[in-house]
Amino acid sequence: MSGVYQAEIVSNNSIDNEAYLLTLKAPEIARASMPGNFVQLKIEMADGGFWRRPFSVLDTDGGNIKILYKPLGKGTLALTKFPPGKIVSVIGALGNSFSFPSRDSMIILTGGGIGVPPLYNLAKHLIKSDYNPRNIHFFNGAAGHDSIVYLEESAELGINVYAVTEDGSMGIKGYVTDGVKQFLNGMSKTSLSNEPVMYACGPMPMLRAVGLMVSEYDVYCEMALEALMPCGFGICMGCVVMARDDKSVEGFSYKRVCREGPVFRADDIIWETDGKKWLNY
Amino acid sequence: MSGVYQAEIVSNNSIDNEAYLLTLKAPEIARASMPGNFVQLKIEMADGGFWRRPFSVLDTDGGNIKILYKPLGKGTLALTKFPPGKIVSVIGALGNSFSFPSRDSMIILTGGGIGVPPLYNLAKHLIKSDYNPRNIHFFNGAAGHDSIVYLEESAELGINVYAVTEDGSMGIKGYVTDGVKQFLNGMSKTSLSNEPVMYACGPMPMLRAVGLMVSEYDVYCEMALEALMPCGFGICMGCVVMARDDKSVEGFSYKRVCREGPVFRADDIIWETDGKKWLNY
Amino acid sequence: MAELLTEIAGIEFKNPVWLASGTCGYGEELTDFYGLDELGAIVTKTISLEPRAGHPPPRVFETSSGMLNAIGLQNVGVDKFISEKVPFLRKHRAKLVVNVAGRSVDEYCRVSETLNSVSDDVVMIELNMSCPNVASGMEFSKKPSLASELVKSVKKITPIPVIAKLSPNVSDITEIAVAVEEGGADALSMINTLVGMAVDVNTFKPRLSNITGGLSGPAIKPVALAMVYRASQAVKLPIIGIGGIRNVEDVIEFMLCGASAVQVGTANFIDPMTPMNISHDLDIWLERKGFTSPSELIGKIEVE
Amino acid sequence: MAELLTEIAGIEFKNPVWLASGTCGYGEELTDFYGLDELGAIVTKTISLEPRAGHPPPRVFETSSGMLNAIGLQNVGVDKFISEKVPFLRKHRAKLVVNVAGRSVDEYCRVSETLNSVSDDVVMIELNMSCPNVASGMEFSKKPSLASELVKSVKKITPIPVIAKLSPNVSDITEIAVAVEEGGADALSMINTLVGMAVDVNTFKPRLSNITGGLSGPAIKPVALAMVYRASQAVKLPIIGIGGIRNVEDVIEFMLCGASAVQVGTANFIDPMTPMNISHDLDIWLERKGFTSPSELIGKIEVE
Ligand SMILES: Cc1cc2nc3c(=O)[nH]c(=O)nc-3n(C[C@H](O)[C@H](O)[C@H](O)COP(=O)(O)OP(=O)(O)OC[C@H]3O[C@@H](n4cnc5c(N)ncnc54)[C@H](O)[C@@H]3O)c2cc1C
Ligand SMILES: Cc1cc2nc3c(=O)[nH]c(=O)nc-3n(C[C@H](O)[C@H](O)[C@H](O)COP(=O)(O)OP(=O)(O)OC[C@H]3O[C@@H](n4cnc5c(N)ncnc54)[C@H](O)[C@@H]3O)c2cc1C
Ligand SMILES: Cc1cc2nc3c(=O)[nH]c(=O)nc-3n(C[C@H](O)[C@H](O)[C@H](O)COP(=O)(O)O)c2cc1C
Ligand SMILES: Cc1cc2nc3c(=O)[nH]c(=O)nc-3n(C[C@H](O)[C@H](O)[C@H](O)COP(=O)(O)O)c2cc1C
Ligand code: FES
Ligand code: FES
Repeated sequence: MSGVYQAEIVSNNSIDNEAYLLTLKAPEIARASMPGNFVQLKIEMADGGFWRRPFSVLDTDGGNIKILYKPLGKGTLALTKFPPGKIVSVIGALGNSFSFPSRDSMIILTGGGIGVPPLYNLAKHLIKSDYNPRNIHFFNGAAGHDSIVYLEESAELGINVYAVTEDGSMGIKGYVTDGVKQFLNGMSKTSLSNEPVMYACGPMPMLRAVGLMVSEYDVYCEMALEALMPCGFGICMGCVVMARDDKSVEGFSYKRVCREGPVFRADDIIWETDGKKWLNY
Repeated sequence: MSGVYQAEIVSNNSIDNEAYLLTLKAPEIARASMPGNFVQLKIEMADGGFWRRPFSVLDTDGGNIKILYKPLGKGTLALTKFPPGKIVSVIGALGNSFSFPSRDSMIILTGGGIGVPPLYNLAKHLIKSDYNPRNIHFFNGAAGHDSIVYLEESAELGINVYAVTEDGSMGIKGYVTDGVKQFLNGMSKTSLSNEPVMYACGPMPMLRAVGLMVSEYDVYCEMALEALMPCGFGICMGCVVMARDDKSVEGFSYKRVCREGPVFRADDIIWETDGKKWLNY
Repeated sequence: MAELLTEIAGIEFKNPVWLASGTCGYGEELTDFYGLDELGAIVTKTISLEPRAGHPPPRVFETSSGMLNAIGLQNVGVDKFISEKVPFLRKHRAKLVVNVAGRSVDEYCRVSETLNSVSDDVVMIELNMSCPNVASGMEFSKKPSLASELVKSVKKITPIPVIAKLSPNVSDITEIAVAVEEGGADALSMINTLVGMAVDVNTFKPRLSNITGGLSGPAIKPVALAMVYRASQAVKLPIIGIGGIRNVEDVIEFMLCGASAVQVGTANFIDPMTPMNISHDLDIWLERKGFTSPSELIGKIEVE
Repeated sequence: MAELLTEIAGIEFKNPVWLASGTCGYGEELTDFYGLDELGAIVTKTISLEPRAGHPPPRVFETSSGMLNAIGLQNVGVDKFISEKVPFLRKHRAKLVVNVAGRSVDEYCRVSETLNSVSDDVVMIELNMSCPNVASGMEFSKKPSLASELVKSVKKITPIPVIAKLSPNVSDITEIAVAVEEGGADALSMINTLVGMAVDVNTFKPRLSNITGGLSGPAIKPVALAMVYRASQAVKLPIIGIGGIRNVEDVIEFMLCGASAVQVGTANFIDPMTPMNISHDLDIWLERKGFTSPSELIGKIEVE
């Protein structure tokens, strides 16, 4: 159950690669939050911006929640100026969360850009639940070396971390899905007893590519989607995606990313109908 | 001639009594500005506020201009958070300015609330032009002791300074016009060679009272008016006051506070017509 | 303490602060934040005869102090609403107003008639008149004769009092207000959203899959106030003011312009506690100003 | 460098960025900031037959991302405009569009006719159709037949090309657009302000002496875009887009929706350099995207 809380900013610092780490004192949310959950932050901003802004929970630490964000537009830019001690209104924990895989799975985390936080959170939770870090493979994709986030911190969890950059300035060159495909191809050659399970988060065009990939490779996959979110807790019907729905006459229904999601099974998402993409991608 | 300038904030500090002193590096404006002039500051603010906010020039200091302001609403409150080094867009110098009185006048400055800055500026200019500080009488009115601004700084100019507070917590008790009336009454009793000349600035209800007073006492008076100012440089026709105008058929015309003003002769302002006040006072 | 009890068309509401249609679902999600019985009333998302999937995404876009939406009346349909949603709302003692739409007068009537089976639960029906009429192409709330006919027909078929919810996209709001009054409406609510659009300058595509959508939020408050004011001069019906309401001052403005109650819409998205905060602040505001009931403010704007 | 030259109704403008009526006076004050010949065009404050004092203050109020104004068409009257303002504008080589209003068709015609004496200076006349018609009470831009008649009459009396400036406060903008096209207008401009109001909750008085006023600024941009888009589907006339424009992206949005040029209004108040910045940025934007002229964007929104 989520609520509206007044949270004090504990710290708000620029870390590597243009990303900021925000720590908020929000014990109720910290207690309730699971990997995949997000919060809605109220940010006073200029230019008539007034919606809250959604951010995944990166981590919890006692009564604090941590958020990793990139300043992109008016809200996130204004947020970078918020000093410690300031009180912000935050709604959370929101949305559903990733399901945990069976113990012996080969766990593949596929994150693009600012989609890394919920996957980091998942990895940390899995390890806390005694999953073997060596079975966790985190593909962290970005445009280039300078825009990759939280790579070292992920490596510190003892998991396998792979950088994938579009310009090849770090790690594997290509889209993050290229990196994962190489890995999956390698896997199928060696006979591994571990069944691969994938978790993905990132911009929608990337998730779409992941969706095509997992159906090709027949890999179980859950993905945390992005959407514009006027509310974040299910009352506006604005953030929907087209999802398979056997119970509906049409065979699909529009599901709320904020409520039925943000985590969906990849094979539940319908990316196009009649050859037309239903999103601006 | 005014222009749009990018000015660096030199300092922005809370001084006495909830007022802030803002110093901006704006050499062109500093050079051009005369007492009564004002500037239009661009302040990024929440809640869809987007007009610039007008502030009188309090003082100039080399290439800097100083502004004394009270945080009242969304713009001025946001301004208090602006750190030194920040660049703000400022338009100025705007408006007309006070005319200088004849050398031997008894100069009465009547300021209410945040109407003090242009009068301080005038006093300073007069002294610089070798007017006798002893002939300058500055009545500084406010609700109470805690809301009076720039009293000591004014006294440091060597002029006569009188605090007038509505609650009597400092100086004369009453409205600022009560203080001035006492003074004028005293003057008429002693036979002074000096002709009184008045300059006033403050909220419109106070200026209206000043207007009635000077017509009663037959004292020449110039006043710097307030108005909501969408532009500040004469293109919107939004900031007008009703002013006597012999050239117009109706005997009046609407004059722009930002352009024909902010300084008007008190006897040019029409405060009511057909018994109806033309403003919400 | 001031008394917030508000009467509209003979029905008593705990306070004059309601939730606007389409901005509170069927109330379920909001029970995370407060008890539905604390509201003046909750107006459901528009209910149609058949379930509707709604428009494909993107459905929403943020604009300067406003937002565009083209949800496309996604809803469960009146039957499922009655079987699945009403019991929940009943259990939570929500004061229930059902917003209804149809593609024809007949469809509006059939939805309203179906609601008769739960007339103990439904205190009022609100007709969403911004739906395009299949036959004429025009919205029901754009042509006075259509508007009047619609209200008349629904009034004939149901004993539940009827609110006509007007669209602001008209040349003369008073004409429509008078028409629905003549049609027998028990109250007016206004305004629905203004037609608007936005374009992505990178992709050249509209920001909404439906191309145009409805503009709501603080941006439209001045328009809503003017329409409430004008309508209140033209009709005797109680008016429920809607548009950009975020705080108690906004509510006072609407009441001074002639509204008897208000609905909070887009503001719920930013802070679901808005209606609770407003009722609380309204109490304090009235008390401080020496009023004993919000009804003392209705239409009390001083013009001269 | 892209070529910003823009043609409307056979007339060439240096660029598609104009100043909107009532937001630039008669150009005098703006010469503090830039040369008037750098603009696409300047549209004067509305000129009437006789001088008008305008409404008493308060005339303006800031709203969420918008503002209300009720200036009341304060202007010097057409004779004084010609004798006192035109020489200045001529000297500064301003591309001059004169916005005209009257209380009757006859008054509009008489102002327009008077302007014939300076037809070398006036490249276009813009009819402010939001003025209430004395006889019918309704605005000229609310009733198609009135709108059409007005344009027809003015066209008969003057060789200067005519722009019809439409009001957004109508049920169907396409109806009016078609009517003025049939009336012989050379171009459309839209939108004028939306009717709005605000109330001071402390004094209970309206924020404007005129009670209601016109809403402008970023708040109304979505409404303006939708109207331009719809009108552009209905008529062949070039459209000049107006409403909340602040930057080059806003201009691109209007052009994609069908505008051939734009007018900057309220944004001039916040930053008088806005039109200069926009022309500069437009050049860069077009260049970067591989366009050679803004005309390549007109109506190029991708809707499927
Ligand atoms: C469930 C969820 C979790 C998220 N978690 C994180 C996170 O952990 N860290 C992080 O940095 N960001 C995260 N985001 C994205 C973040 O919400 C946006 O970056 C933010 O809202 C942009 O606001 P703005 O005012 O800075 O940008 P705006 O000025 O509003 O827009 C700038 C750009 O950002 C894009 N954008 C705006 N809103 C969103 C959105 N909701 N989703 C995606 N793109 C958007 C716009 O299309 C535009 O191109 C998450 C989004 C969702 C839906
Ligand atoms: C020529 C001129 C010179 C000024 N000089 C100074 C100065 O030196 N120092 C100073 O502190 N203030 C000065 N003001 C007043 C200052 O402009 C306002 O206090 C400021 O605009 C308020 O903005 P806000 O966003 O904080 O308030 P808002 O949130 O916009 O409104 C808060 C309150 O302030 C009042 N207010 C808003 N704008 C004005 C205005 N333009 N004039 C008067 N009251 C207003 C409103 O009625 C409201 O009650 C001057 C005003 C003018 C016109
Ligand atoms: C996302 C969204 C969905 C809406 N859905 C409906 C609806 O189904 N039926 C209806 O009558 N009004 C609907 N509205 C309009 C609102 O009820 C309200 O009239 C309008 O938003 C103006 O109020 P606001 O500015 O407070 O949001 C919707 C508004 C929004 C923002
Ligand atoms: C203060 C003010 C005065 C205006 N005066 C006129 C006018 O005299 N004639 C006219 O046709 N439009 C007038 N307008 C409307 C503008 O020309 C423009 O159509 C409208 O403001 C929308 O554009 P914007 O949002 O860019 O301001 C005025 C607008 C404002 C804000
Ligand atoms: S963001 Fe409102 S329903 Fe999901
Ligand atoms: S503020 Fe615009 S004319 Fe004075």
